Amino acid sequence: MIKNKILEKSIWALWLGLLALPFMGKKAGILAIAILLVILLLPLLNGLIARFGISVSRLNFLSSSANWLKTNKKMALLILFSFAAILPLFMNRYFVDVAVLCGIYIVLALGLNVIVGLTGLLALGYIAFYAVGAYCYALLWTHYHINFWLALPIGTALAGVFGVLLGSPVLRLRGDYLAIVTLGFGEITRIVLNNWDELTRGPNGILGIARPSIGDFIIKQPIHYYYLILAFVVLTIFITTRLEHSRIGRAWVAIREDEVAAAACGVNVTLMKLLAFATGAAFAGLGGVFFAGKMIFVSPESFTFMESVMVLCMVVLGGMGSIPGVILGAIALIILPEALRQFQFYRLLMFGGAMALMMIIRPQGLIPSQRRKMELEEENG
Amino acid sequence: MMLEVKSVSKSFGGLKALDAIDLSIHNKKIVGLIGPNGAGKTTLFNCITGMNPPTTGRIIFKGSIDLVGKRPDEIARLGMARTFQNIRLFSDMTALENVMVGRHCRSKTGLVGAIIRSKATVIEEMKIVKKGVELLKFVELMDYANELAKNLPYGLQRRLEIARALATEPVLLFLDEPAAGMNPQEIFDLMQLIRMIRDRGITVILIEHHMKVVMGICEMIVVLNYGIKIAEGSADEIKNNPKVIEAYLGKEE
Amino acid sequence: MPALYLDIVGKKRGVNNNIILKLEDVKTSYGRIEALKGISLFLRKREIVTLIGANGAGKTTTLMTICGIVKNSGGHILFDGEDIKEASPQKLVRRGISQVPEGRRIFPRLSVIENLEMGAFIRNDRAGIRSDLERVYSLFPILRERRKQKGGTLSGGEQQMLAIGRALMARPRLLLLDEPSLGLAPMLVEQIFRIIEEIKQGEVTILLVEQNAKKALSCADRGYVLENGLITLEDTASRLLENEKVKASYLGA
Amino acid sequence: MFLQQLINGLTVGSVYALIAIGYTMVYGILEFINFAHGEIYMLGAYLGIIAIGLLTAMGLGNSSAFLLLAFAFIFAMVFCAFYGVTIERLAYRPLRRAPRLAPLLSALGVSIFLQNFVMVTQGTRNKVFPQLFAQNGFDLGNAKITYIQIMILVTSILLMVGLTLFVNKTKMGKAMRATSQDQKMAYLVGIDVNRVISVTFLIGSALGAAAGVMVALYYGLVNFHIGYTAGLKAFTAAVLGGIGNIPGAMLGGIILGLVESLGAGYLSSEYKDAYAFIILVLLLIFRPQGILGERLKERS
Amino acid sequence: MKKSLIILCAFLIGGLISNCQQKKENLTKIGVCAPLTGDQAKMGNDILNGVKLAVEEWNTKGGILGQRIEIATGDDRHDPKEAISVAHKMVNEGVIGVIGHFNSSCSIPASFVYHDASIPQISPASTNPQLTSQGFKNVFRTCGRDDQQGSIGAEFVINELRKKRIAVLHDKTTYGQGLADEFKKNIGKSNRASIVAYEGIVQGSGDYKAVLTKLKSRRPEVVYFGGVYPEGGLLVKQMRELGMKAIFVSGDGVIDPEFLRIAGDAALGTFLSFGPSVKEIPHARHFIESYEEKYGEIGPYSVYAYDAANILLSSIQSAGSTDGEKISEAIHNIRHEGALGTIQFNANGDVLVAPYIFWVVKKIKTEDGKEKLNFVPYT
Repeated sequence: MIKNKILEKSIWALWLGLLALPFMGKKAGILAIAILLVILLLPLLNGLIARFGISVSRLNFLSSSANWLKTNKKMALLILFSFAAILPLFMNRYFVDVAVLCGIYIVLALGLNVIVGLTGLLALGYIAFYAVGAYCYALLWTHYHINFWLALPIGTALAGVFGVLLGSPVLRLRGDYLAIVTLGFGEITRIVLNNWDELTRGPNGILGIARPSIGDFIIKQPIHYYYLILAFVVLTIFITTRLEHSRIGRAWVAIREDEVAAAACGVNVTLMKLLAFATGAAFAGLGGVFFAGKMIFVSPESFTFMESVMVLCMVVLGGMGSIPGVILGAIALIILPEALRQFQFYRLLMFGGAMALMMIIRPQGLIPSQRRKMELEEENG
Repeated sequence: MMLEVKSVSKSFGGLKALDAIDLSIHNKKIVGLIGPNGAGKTTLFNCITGMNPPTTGRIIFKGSIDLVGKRPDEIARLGMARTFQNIRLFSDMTALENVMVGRHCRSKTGLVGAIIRSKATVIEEMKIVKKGVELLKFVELMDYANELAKNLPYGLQRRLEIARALATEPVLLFLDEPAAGMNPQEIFDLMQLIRMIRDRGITVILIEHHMKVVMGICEMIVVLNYGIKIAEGSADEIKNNPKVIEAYLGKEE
Repeated sequence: MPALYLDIVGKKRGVNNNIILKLEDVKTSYGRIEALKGISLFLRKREIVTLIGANGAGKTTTLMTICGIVKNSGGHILFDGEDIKEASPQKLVRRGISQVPEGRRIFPRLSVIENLEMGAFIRNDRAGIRSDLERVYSLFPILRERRKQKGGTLSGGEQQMLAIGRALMARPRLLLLDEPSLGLAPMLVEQIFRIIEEIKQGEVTILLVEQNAKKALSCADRGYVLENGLITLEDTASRLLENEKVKASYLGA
Repeated sequence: MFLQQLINGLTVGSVYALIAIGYTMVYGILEFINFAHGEIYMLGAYLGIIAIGLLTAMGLGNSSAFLLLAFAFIFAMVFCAFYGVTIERLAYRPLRRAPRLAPLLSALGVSIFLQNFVMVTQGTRNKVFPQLFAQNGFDLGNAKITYIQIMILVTSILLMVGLTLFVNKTKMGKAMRATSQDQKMAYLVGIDVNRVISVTFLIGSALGAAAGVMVALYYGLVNFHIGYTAGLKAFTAAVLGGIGNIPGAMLGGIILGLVESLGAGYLSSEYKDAYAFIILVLLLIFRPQGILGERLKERS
Repeated sequence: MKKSLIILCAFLIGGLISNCQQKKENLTKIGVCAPLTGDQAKMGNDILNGVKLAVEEWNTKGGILGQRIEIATGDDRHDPKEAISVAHKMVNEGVIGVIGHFNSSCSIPASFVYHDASIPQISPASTNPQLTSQGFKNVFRTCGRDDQQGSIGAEFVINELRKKRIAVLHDKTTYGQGLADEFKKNIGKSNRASIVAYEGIVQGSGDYKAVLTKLKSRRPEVVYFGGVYPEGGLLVKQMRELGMKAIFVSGDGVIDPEFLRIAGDAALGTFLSFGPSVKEIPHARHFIESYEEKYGEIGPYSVYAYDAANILLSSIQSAGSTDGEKISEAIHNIRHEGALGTIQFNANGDVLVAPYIFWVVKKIKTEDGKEKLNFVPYT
């Protein structure tokens, strides 16, 4: 029995080596041996991890603190927030800059989470709204000298309007078709940005956007941006949480769970979907305006299909519909490639492999969504 | 007169699923809709509740409102609710939340209200929870309020679906095979529940295969076969109607 | 000849060679819903046994459990005296169990002849397939006429014939028929049942699930009445036909 | 000019069609978008070059161009077929019952992985396909059609006819169609669905590889990121024709090629990529099932 | 599952920390930022190799200011936001100067970061005029500017080739379109030639027959292309396949041995603007030999990167300090004899003379008597 398993694993390793042969030449042999070693030693490693895991779980302060976190949610949030607030003081600017990027993507991912995670509409062209926000500020500044703070609501609203415009013709499509059409819209947006030279200056992009400022203080250093984006992240979390636990959020989730039943409960499905699209798009617009203010330069290269895919990955990897999950997903997907930077060439190779592996091990995401339990004592009394 | 169905027909492709159905439903009654599989019962429900509008014919609600062409959510708001043959709960929401979704069309908090959580919103939300709790108690599901709908036992899921439908404050309630898959005790409880719903002033129309249920609680029974109404009347009348017996047991050689 | 051969094999194994299929206290659940609550039944070779009961009683589940699409959570299913609990649907088809599923499920975009060929997927004997094709055509002449047509364009009755023909193409020893009369006009129902009796003349054992109890019982040898996942009655078909309880289980007490 | 654009469009379109078939076949059976399929095409293009390099290294570089090419095709198609099957086995099969988006992401992961695998092992430089045929061709009035174009058209047609015959005439082909129409019933008649899925990936990937070799030959240039755009286009073509529908994918590919060619020729070539998507969006809004497709069942 | 989460987090944080820790060893670090992975990875690696060569030479000579030189690489994947990230990382790792980035769309946003940290930045390849027009004292480039090259191209077409009907193509990138626009502008200034077509193509799409067929119907005598060699090669090849006989003229982005391989004989007679023949510059011969020995074929920007690195290192040497402002000042004052010839910078940080000449593709006899395509200076 055990022999059979080893044989099977050897065959797999050999097979994979054979497949790599045309590309790797003689090195394929080494690969085959490496794969064999890894899959043979994996059970051993698993055992080690399990033992390590047990010893970790024996540290009961961990489990008790987990319990404490569950019961003192507000306190936990406060601690988390203060941690986030003092974090950059101990980090260098590269780290802070990466953190700022994380912040932007958290906003984007939470916005997409409204569309994909809560309402269950698969959108693949989400980055178009981000582009709308970024170009909105870039153009408003270069043409009319409208400052960051004024551009912020305008860009957000404009992206929301775009969401509705895009949403209204396509919302009657379902599932994969909706995904494909939004993908098409996303690509069209990018192509238009790249080609409408008169307005967007095409591939040259728009340079010389003003940095945001408060009074005379110009936001310039990564750490300044960090606190600004932290504020936006908190705002986004606040709004999405409130929405999720409101009548509207319930309607969204109901549509995700069962559109027909939701309609039968009196939910205006089209309206609610449009609202979800608009809300999600608005957050992307917010992120976009910030992005323009941070880069002080926008060009179509920042709004490729791959970006949409990355944001979607954050949502799915983190756990669809789960706000903490999505945040963790965004952080992981920004930090992972950065952490792998030392591997240079291999970093995307590892990233791709890790993504596939992660889905196989944990298809429901890092922190799957959980519904809120209600305290019903007072109503009972 | 609560609801009048006037020569409603529905075809799918070439197949006539409903053929010129006429039906009148009176206030505060329990009406049974029976017939063999594929007789067109659920199709009729779908026509009335706007899920799948009829090909021809009119459906008049409360004597004046024509339902044909209205969206399901509009119809729900007018006061009609339904359950589904193959239970369509929001499975990843808690039982209480399921019922709260039912309150959607009776509340009106908007985007801004939800975000700033104004006083009106808080009050409305409290009312929604209160109503939800009241309905969960009504269907005796209070112990499961925080359970995810998908984790409830089958029979309770059926009851939850009824509670959710009731949350929309209907005057007319459509139940599609509410007793399917239930054990005798559950069926007995269900019959009690349906009577209680009727006593709240709600007219109930149900599709059911459990004849015990239909014969036991329905004040009026309508029989469909091959998309045609073949009989209408009280339980006893139906039981002895040769057309009905033939439809169910088949013709003898 | 095959029958004789089987008899010898059966004797060697020391089982009651006359029984082809035996269910012992089989339980099946979908998630938390227990659809079969422990049913036992048996089929003798070349018998037609019918399983009747109201909607949702668990008839289809029984068939799905036998052919391995749904796994039973308790009890034993013995085919030729061997437990087939772990066998995959493909294996069971190879061993001689074919099903005509509810709703016919013909492949809509394959032509009639291709549908029939798919029925013989597990077989490799070209000559045998060809002769069986002829047999099916002689059984259902209309299929020969329509052999180039796409399955989805056939009428309901023709689809039903195709579904039966397809199942026969696997040369089954046990044929599971699920609601062959469903949704068919009365004349076609007659025809289908005539054909079932014709098939019976061959080597095939048939388990027939029907809602149309009278029709089913009039062509079966024995029958079981299923109610809420339990077998409540079992007798020869002719005696069941006379039994008032059967009517009750359909139309309520 | 119109004739020339027609020829250009048909050539590109037939390549799109070959890749699109892989998307459509997988969607037909598994109902998921195999985003890694574009990379299979890229791998095929590389393998074609590697195959010819191999022959040259063995001193057979001077044999007839057709022989070299035939070897390149077979080499690439066989290996890519294995890649496709292996990817399905390792990255998709474990996710058959997972939430809907999981296999999609897994496919994206595989796609990133493959792209970078090729980059790491083959270097970042473009690979140049040796020129096996002269660049000239026939004059058709004002237009020119090169030998390579003729070869691409003929090969694609042969492959598509071959596939059509396979799907319509063989037992496995019919089983594939049956499985895509009703998977549960396929089980019930004894079809080994897992094997059918493997064969689907095998064939789709082999066709993708053939497209890769042809493109490498046509442009003479290959790099590790050609799979992305080609994949997106081919996928568009598959949807255009009606996803899940094999003749639809062929038609969609040809139409897409023609639209791009004529759009770039008569409108503006900057927006070449946009034409495909504009057509796609319009089509999906007005005829969601695609040109030849039938309405898909709703997934729950 | 929690375990795996913890492990994942630990891994992430660990990786990041190990990534950004500052090494305070006896080292001088210079940064190389370019797309090292992704679809423009080839160009990025050409640049990296050029710098590596220069650094190795310096190190064998004993390093700089008594310290060994080390290269810190930054992969921007030609994504502007990654460029900023990478720039911060460079600042963080304490690099003294940066060679990069490749794309103008990365060089420009990154330049803000380098400017803030007053680290000198020398781009070997970003030709967009905007880069050096921001008033930053620390930004330089060893390559020419689109406007310089474009005007030389226009002059060449009008005065040397004396052609009248001219079609312009570009690849819709900052570089390509910039070049094409400058060319077009300069043609427009003259009344001796006219633009018969002006079109953008999609980079990486491979098939340009559609747009070329359109061009063919306008009967141009010259096709000028703003873009890089893969598209250039495909364009000229497909032009010949369509039976177009127009002369193909393009810029430095197309000068790459791969251009010849892609286009084959179709490349014959193509004119390309580029720096003067490196073979005639003494420093260049040495560069070519050692580069080809170490890294194989020279890419179009390898030499620009090599010179940029040398300029940076010499300036550090002459400034005698690792202070960014002093180094920038030294670069402004430098007169560097490199593989590109003499390089001096103007106040903006652009090269004083952009020594563009035209090259033509010809068949030359190699030592073993075979004929081979190659670039030959046009006289």
